[in-house]
Amino acid sequence: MPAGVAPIVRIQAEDFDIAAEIGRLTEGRADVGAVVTFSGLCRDEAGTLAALELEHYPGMAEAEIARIAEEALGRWPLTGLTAIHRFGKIAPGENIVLVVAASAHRQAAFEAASFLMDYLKSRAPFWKKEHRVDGSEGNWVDAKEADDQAAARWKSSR
Amino acid sequence: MPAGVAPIVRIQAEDFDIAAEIGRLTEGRADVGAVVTFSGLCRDEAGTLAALELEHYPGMAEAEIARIAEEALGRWPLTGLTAIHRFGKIAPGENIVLVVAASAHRQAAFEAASFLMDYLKSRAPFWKKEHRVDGSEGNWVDAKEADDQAAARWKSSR
Amino acid sequence: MREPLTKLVYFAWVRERIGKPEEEVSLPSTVETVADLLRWLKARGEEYENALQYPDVIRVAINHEHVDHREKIADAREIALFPPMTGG
Amino acid sequence: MREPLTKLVYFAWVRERIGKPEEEVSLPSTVETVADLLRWLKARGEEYENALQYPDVIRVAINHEHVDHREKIADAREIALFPPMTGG
Repeated sequence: MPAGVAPIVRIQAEDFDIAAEIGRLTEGRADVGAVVTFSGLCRDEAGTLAALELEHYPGMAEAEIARIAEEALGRWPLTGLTAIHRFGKIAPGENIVLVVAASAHRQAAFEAASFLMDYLKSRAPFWKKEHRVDGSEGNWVDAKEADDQAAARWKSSR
Repeated sequence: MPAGVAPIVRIQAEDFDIAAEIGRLTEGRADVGAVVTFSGLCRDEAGTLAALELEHYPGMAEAEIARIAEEALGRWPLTGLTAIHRFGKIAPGENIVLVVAASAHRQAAFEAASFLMDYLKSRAPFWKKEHRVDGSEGNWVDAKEADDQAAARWKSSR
Repeated sequence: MREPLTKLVYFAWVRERIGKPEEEVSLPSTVETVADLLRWLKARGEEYENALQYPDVIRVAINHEHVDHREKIADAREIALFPPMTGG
Repeated sequence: MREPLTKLVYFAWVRERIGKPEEEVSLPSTVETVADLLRWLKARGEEYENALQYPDVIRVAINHEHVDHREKIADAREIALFPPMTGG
């Protein structure tokens, strides 16, 4: 692992600028060969969803994502790693979460980004409440078994 | 596979705009939940490389990448897929290749982008020649065994 | 000796069912683990009974770190109770 | 019956060693497969001998599609010879 790589972690209400976040990890250097970004967007669930409301645990959210990011930096030779998670009301089509992983080599960037997303899903203290188009009381989104399994696969893979 | 998804494939000398390419797959719609981008950049190999010169086979390059992209669209439920490969002289720090995969779900987007990159590396008719900082005659970059293995792993995985 | 007051914070439907985002409580010395805390809270009234009906699904963090239900809560400054997370 | 002229195109160090990017050749009827073509070309002079010294590493495409060395070249309009690819 390259010495001194500090993850960038932000929890914010406002949208993010993917190009700017990539630039932050690549500009002015020539040792980055691969950048993988993941952005997660709010879907309208076939037109039934008006918005998602994202609640989070201030303080812990940042700390937990930083712990996951440090774990990724320890497992893959990255040159940079960024995770940004939004909170508040988010409309269909809008961004929710961004991960950017930079490395000399593509496999490390792909795996680290995928790992970070799997752990964000199952360990970062965020909860989604649905606001329905028909005005009915929204439900809290249920955690998916599949997300726990996705996170668990990283335990046996190395 | 969603009906009617046509891959966007471009072979060009000029740089690309990642944010614009993401926007092309997401704007005006609310069924995209996950976008994965991969950008490959030219590294300076610890300061020894002045530039890479990318030669390609016009006509076949576009056709072959389109074939790989169609294969990805057949294997994963994607809402959009873009591959852009530059040719000509590219300086360290500059972009070489971009893949964008969009889907309702993150696993499909990650896997399709990774698959497309592995196949681009081993099947797209591009060749890299090195221009050295010391002015010496550059070598043609050797194909890596690891890249063939990376492509081969997709054959047994499904 | 345990500090007299412990801060409890609640999120998502745990918060909604209990009816408040946080409170400070004085825990009896019999409450040693997270599981003890959940049992003790559940007996505090209908809203707690409703929120903590299935204690197994409740996730708990002590001082901003995930813990399991067997964890001792000895020096907890802040204990958070919430449903499984659905971020990302 | 085979068209009298077949277009051959070369890339990267195959192009550099042969000394030209493309040419049109009249293939004898004994050249039936890609492997036959590589053998026939190799005998055409020092530059071809130099480029095709290790035929196993040469990749071939017929009409813009990858083929292996056993492929028949019967209706090829354009045959490309090049080293293993290093794009991406």
